[in-house]
Amino acid sequence: MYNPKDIIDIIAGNVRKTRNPFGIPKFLVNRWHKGFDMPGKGDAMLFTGLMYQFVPYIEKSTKYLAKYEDTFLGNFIRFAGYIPSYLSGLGLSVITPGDEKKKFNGILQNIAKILKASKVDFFYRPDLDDYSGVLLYDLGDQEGFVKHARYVAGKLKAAGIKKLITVDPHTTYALIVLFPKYVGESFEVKTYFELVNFQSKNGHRHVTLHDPCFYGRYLDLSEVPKKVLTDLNVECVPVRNAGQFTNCCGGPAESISPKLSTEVGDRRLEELNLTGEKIVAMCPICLGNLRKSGADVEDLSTVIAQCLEK
Amino acid sequence: MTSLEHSQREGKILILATETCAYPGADSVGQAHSSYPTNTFILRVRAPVLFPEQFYLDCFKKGISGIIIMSCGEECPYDGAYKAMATRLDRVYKMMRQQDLDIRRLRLTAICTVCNRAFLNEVNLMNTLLQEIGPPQMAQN
Amino acid sequence: MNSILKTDFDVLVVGGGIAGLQTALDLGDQDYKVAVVEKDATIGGKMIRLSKVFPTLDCASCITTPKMASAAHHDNITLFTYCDVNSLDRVGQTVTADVTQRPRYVDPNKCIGCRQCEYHCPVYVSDAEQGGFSATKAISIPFSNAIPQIAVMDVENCMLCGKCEKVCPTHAIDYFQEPEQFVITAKTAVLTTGFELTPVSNKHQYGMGEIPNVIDSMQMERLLAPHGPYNRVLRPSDGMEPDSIAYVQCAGSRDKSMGVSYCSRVCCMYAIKQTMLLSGSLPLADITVYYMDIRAFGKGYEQFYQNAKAMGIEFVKGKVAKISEGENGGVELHYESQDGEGVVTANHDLVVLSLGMVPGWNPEGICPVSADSDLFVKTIRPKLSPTLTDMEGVFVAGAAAGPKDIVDTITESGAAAVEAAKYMVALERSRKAAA
Amino acid sequence: MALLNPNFAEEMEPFTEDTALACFNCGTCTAICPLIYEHFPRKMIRYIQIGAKDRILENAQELWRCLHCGLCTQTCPREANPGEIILGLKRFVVANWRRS
Amino acid sequence: MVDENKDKEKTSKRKVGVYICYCGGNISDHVDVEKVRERVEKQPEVAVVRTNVFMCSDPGQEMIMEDLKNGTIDRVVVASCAPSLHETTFRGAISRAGGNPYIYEHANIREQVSWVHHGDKATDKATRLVSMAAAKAEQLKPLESIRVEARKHATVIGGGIAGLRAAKDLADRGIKVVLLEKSPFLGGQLANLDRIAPTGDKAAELVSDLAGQVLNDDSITVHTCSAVENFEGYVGNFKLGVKKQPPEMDQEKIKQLGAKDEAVGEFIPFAGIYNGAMPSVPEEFTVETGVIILATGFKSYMPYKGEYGFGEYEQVVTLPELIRSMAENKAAGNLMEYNGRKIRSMAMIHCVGSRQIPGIHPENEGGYLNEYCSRTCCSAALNSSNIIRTSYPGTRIFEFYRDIRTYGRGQEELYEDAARNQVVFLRFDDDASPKVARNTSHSGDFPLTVKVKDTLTFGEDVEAPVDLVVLVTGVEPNNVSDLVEMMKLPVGTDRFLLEVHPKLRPVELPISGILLAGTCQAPMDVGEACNAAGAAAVKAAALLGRGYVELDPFVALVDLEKCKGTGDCVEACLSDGALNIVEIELDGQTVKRAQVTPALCLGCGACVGVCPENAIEVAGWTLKQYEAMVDRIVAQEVAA
Amino acid sequence: MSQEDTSKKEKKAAMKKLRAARKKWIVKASVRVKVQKKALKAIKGHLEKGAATVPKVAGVTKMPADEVLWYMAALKKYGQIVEAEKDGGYFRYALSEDTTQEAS
Repeated sequence: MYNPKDIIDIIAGNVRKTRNPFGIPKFLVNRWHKGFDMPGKGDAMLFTGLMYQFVPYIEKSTKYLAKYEDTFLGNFIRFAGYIPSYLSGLGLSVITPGDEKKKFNGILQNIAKILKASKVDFFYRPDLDDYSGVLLYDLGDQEGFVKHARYVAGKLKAAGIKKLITVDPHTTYALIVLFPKYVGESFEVKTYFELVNFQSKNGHRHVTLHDPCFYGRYLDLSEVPKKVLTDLNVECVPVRNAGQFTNCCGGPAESISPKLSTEVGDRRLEELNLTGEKIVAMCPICLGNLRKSGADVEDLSTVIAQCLEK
Repeated sequence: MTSLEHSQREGKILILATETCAYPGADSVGQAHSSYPTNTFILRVRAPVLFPEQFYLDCFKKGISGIIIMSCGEECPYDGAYKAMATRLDRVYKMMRQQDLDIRRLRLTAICTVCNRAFLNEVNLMNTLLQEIGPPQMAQN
Repeated sequence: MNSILKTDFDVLVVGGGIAGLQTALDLGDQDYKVAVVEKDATIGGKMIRLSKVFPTLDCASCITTPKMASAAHHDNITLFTYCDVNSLDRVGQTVTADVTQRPRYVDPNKCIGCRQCEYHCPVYVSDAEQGGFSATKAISIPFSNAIPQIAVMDVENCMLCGKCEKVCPTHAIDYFQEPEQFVITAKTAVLTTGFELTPVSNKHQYGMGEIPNVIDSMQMERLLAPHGPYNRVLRPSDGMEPDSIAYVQCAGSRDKSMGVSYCSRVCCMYAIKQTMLLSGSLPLADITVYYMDIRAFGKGYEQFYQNAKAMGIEFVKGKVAKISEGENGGVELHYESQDGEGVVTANHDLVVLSLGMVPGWNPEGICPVSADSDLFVKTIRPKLSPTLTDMEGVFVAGAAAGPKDIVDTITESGAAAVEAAKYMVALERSRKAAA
Repeated sequence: MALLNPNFAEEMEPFTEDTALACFNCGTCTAICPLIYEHFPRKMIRYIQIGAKDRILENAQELWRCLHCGLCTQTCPREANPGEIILGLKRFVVANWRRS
Repeated sequence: MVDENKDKEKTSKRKVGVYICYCGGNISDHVDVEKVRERVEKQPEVAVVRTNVFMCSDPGQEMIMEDLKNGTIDRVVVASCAPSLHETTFRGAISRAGGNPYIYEHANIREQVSWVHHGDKATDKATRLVSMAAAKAEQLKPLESIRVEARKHATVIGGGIAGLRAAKDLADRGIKVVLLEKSPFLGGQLANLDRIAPTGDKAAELVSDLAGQVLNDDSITVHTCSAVENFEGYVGNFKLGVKKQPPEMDQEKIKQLGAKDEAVGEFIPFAGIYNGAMPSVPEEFTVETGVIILATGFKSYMPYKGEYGFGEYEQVVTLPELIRSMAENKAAGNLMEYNGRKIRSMAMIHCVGSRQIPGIHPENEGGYLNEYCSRTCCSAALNSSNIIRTSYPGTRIFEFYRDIRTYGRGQEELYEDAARNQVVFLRFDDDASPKVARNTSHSGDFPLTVKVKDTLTFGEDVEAPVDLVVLVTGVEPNNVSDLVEMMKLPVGTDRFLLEVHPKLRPVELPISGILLAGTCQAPMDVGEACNAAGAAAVKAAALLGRGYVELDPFVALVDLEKCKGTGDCVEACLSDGALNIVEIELDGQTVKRAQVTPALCLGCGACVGVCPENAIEVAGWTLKQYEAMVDRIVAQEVAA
Repeated sequence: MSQEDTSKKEKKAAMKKLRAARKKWIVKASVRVKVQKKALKAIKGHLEKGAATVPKVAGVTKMPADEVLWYMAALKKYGQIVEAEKDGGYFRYALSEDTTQEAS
């Protein structure tokens, strides 16, 4: 386990300096919309919160962290000069493989396709699509979180944005619960799958749906994706601990203790594997962490988009 | 019946148990499922003061090997009955001696409604005694 | 609804469990005419279904049967079993209840309780009276000491094969029986509607009743009863005699995540009682009770608890958080051992959920009496007159007014009976004064 | 020997809703926690109750094991919200670090 | 020998029916019931032997009734569980069949056979017991129960809340009541409380309400400063000698409490409702009554010197003392004050004087341990804590407990409120009670510390520096040894009065006509005490309602032909007035004979053992019957 | 036609109506009885070869052990089998003497 203080200091510092926990400039991370026909105006704004975009970087960095956790080298992490080279900044962006980035970009592109197919009047403005700051909240850096969230919300308000469409549970939670509570700013927030508005018989498959904690427990949204999939002729096989009672993928611990995070992930995977069907996640953290435990996981958007194409 | 023969060798024990104390006490032993020998025969009595001296001697004559009077002791609901009982027993003992009966065959004791251990102890004591001294040999009269 | 029959009584008692019977007896003994309306096919309530009672370890059947019998034979008491109360209201000085007699498909006046129908019926049905561990037939007498001893047909499981009709020596079978409506009027009513167990499905983490060998406390009562489904304690998954048995306390009480925040008052004691009975029938078995607080508050209860400890029953402080299926029919309990060990997974052959009590009756839409926030009938003077409800001349006793053990139920029933009697004396007085 | 310091609850007030005292120490949160780690999180909650601030700071690292998955909060029989308490403790500790 | 044959002939017409119960396996698992049946069928006096899975069930009873009705039998033996459970059941069945209920004998083959013996020997013994019962049954005679006129009048002893409730219930039910209270006040221990848990009712209001109703009721006569000195009689016709005398307490002190003439009928805090009229000289009177309800209440446990520092440190007090202090000093503020000292933090130690364990807790001078739970103290302590925490936010509270027993409706909420009010709970094991000591290590700021091995903190030792230690004391029954002696009341090992059956007959005593209400029987809260009082009242109403009471017919009977009027029996008789020598006319001659007053006869048989003529016996329990049973014990042929 | 015949006929018609009304339940119960008969036959068939424990019977009949136990409890209740000696942690069950004539 790493000393959380060091990690928090790094992440908080990154957010403060770059508005991004990993210190990578936004233009380098948020590239999925390039060359993708995206309206710039509309009723609701697609707000990715950059979570999907970060996953390849998180995976890479935690790989390094995992290597040194609980070794004597781990103690050296606090020597700031040593870390940033791969934990943050441009260094990290350089060593992260390109095809991974492409995969996650694909997810976002699918979401945009799904919204379009559902005839949702939405738009995207990369300049307003910021990281929500939720990691700072989770880590206990309340001050840092509030400061950052104020900045993000301020920008959106200034641009006159009222409705947001989210793509991941963490950002959704931050916008629905944390922003009003700690920043005093409220938006009308919907996840993309709540807006799916088409049916198809193309599914023809069974999947194991892994509910993320935030959707299952905190936001009580688990029934929505299930219904969407059912409408697409995709059957969700029952998982013992699902919905309100879902089990964590272990992801949130990865920056502090990759080992712990894998342990928890392995246990969840074991439970999910009991069904024998392909696992589908709807959170970039879950996606990454279950994969780390060796699962072949698909994103919900991929499954939905597949039904579109056929 | 072999079991019958066996129990005869053991000698039969008559237990006079008071309705309010010792008899429920014996029931309580039952509720606890604690085993004791089968040569015990419990008669429910309101108060043992009812029995005249001759009753005891007749019992021994008929073939009862030992008698335990399980009374309420000081908690007897009939004030004075216990004392009257005790004086009567003195006379019985005298008569027993006259007939060459081991007076240990007759015991007076107090057993309460939850005296499980005391109950078992009394039964075991009498059995040990009877195994030692055998059935009563009454002077025929 | 056309009510064909009207009957008039002094008192209407709703519920024929031990509270209702005691209330009825206490009023009947004062020469009041009492009607007892019971929803089951037999009176006796939960108590007759128990194995033994704490802390005396009296056989429940042995001490309940006489009460049932004396109520059934009492000159002043009329029993209406297998009946639903559709409405209960007061108009002026009269309490009126609209009642439905559910069809037994057996003529109660002809049936002699010989059980020939049951023996010959070809349909085996899971026997709820035996915790579902054994079978009864689609027509049967509820259980051996049921009162009245009249057969009841489970029409949803009947194939109408006609066997019962053929063998019935008194021609009591009537396939065409219909529900019958009637009206009971009385001067006052006592609600003794009792309790049900907290639904086990309320707790996801305990497997919602789907883990084999996790049973509820009432099922254990049946396993322990001498006339239970196996006549001994076996685990239901495969009939093995369990070597290790665990009790999960507060599995349905003091747990807001289940929607029950109150203490159900009896579970500690019945669990201790069951462990004592178990250690009698399975002397070699390890028995563990997982608890938060042992609530042995009644007369003789603490001594009973200390006896259990002295007998070697293990008491572990800690609420079981999660139950999962173990290997070979075993059950895994997950809890925090508070003595420094941390999170522990314990394996047992058989696990008993000490379920709590929820109300057995919801007055809503039937009777204008109020329920409290705990959903039990509300009492308006809990200190000086604990059996008073917010409806004039309607009283409550026993578990209908909150979880209660048998002795507290008995005393409360007496108190309700005296309140009802007082009410009728006053009513009489005011009638005389008016006349 | 730990000395009871009931005033600590107030020190915690700025950082979290005051629910730690509502906990009746049943251990459900600990046993349900996917971390399966010793007495976590009840240990931390208990330390708040008795005001063992030093213990909290000594063991502060453990707080960041919490996945914030919410299972403990959802299962808590007393609705003491253990998840939020841990988050509050994180905030308290971070503030404490920053101050020192 | 000749006599024996004659006897047999005479009795052979008797038809004994024997009914043996399987008890659903309880008996039949160890006793071969069918074998017993076969053997007993051979007994000469036995007409029929039947078996059933549950003899007590309706079909079982029906079987007996059927045989009686069609004349197959005229005596009944049921072999089943202990007679305490079902004797009355079967007597009832016989009555319903039109028979006399006393032609019945019970054979106890469960508690005294199948549960304690096994194998063939169990079957043999069961056979013998059944045979003995049949032999006795053969000699049974129909008996008529004794009907005694009952005075429609009840006496309640104790003017606490249970006594008041019982008195009012009886009066409302149309029964005249005398209420006797030792002290000058009504309200009992409830008067020593303030707001009571969990409803928050004011004790003063509850007492005033009920006592007001009682004092205003013409059917109730209240005698304060009065105690029973003499007791005689029997159900329906008790006679109580009552002594009214100046209170033990100094009259001046009582006046200081506010008990002045103008305050009659008013509530005086920590005393009760003053009923006025304290006698200056003792006066005696007699109460003739039909039923007696004991509501003698409880007293608070008084810690011994040194128990948690009690009596050693002035800062160690009991919960009743705290409650009183809080009630008398209601000044709001940040900190509560006790005896003028500001309390920054205080400890409550639960289970003081309750749940004592042999070997861990010392016995009191009387050699007693209070092994029971006092039931009410957890809620009382939490209630006080909540009041303190909400009224004096600066006063911190630590509760040291073993188990929190907030069992009742609204009580768990008290516990939760206490937690949310930031009361800190520490839990100790039975054998590791907290230690109260003078605080030395913390610069003397707090006078005391309480140390405990806290199981909630993983068994760590923790220490609470405090200004005040409150001992949550339990309850003990009031000393009623005089009444116990006088009325021969049964007392349990816990020293509370002992009811007939702790489950089904909680307010009744074995002595007919004497009932229990409230905390003289066991610890209970106000609502429970009122329920018990109501239950006692209803039993009294049922007893007195008809104007007569039926008693068991097991009383002495004199054979006037044999009796010589020696008077030995009168001398031996234990009940004054039950036996007398009277002159009667017999065959035209005036002779002295013994005469029995049935309502006073105890049925003990003391007279039987001394009669030189065998002229007296106890109905239903005759010497002859016992002799017949002994004969069966020794008979050769029985178990074959 | 005699009166008896008329009433018989009426009854028959009424039963027919009743059967139609309760068809759903009757069909379900009939299916159930079929399954039960098969299961009971299999269990009793195995017990004819000698007393056996629940897992043993379950293994041979390829039925779930809890179901076998349920049937055993039912058979025991109605006097067709009796408990025999213990085998490890399990009790054996044997056909009772009068089962052969009762079994149909």
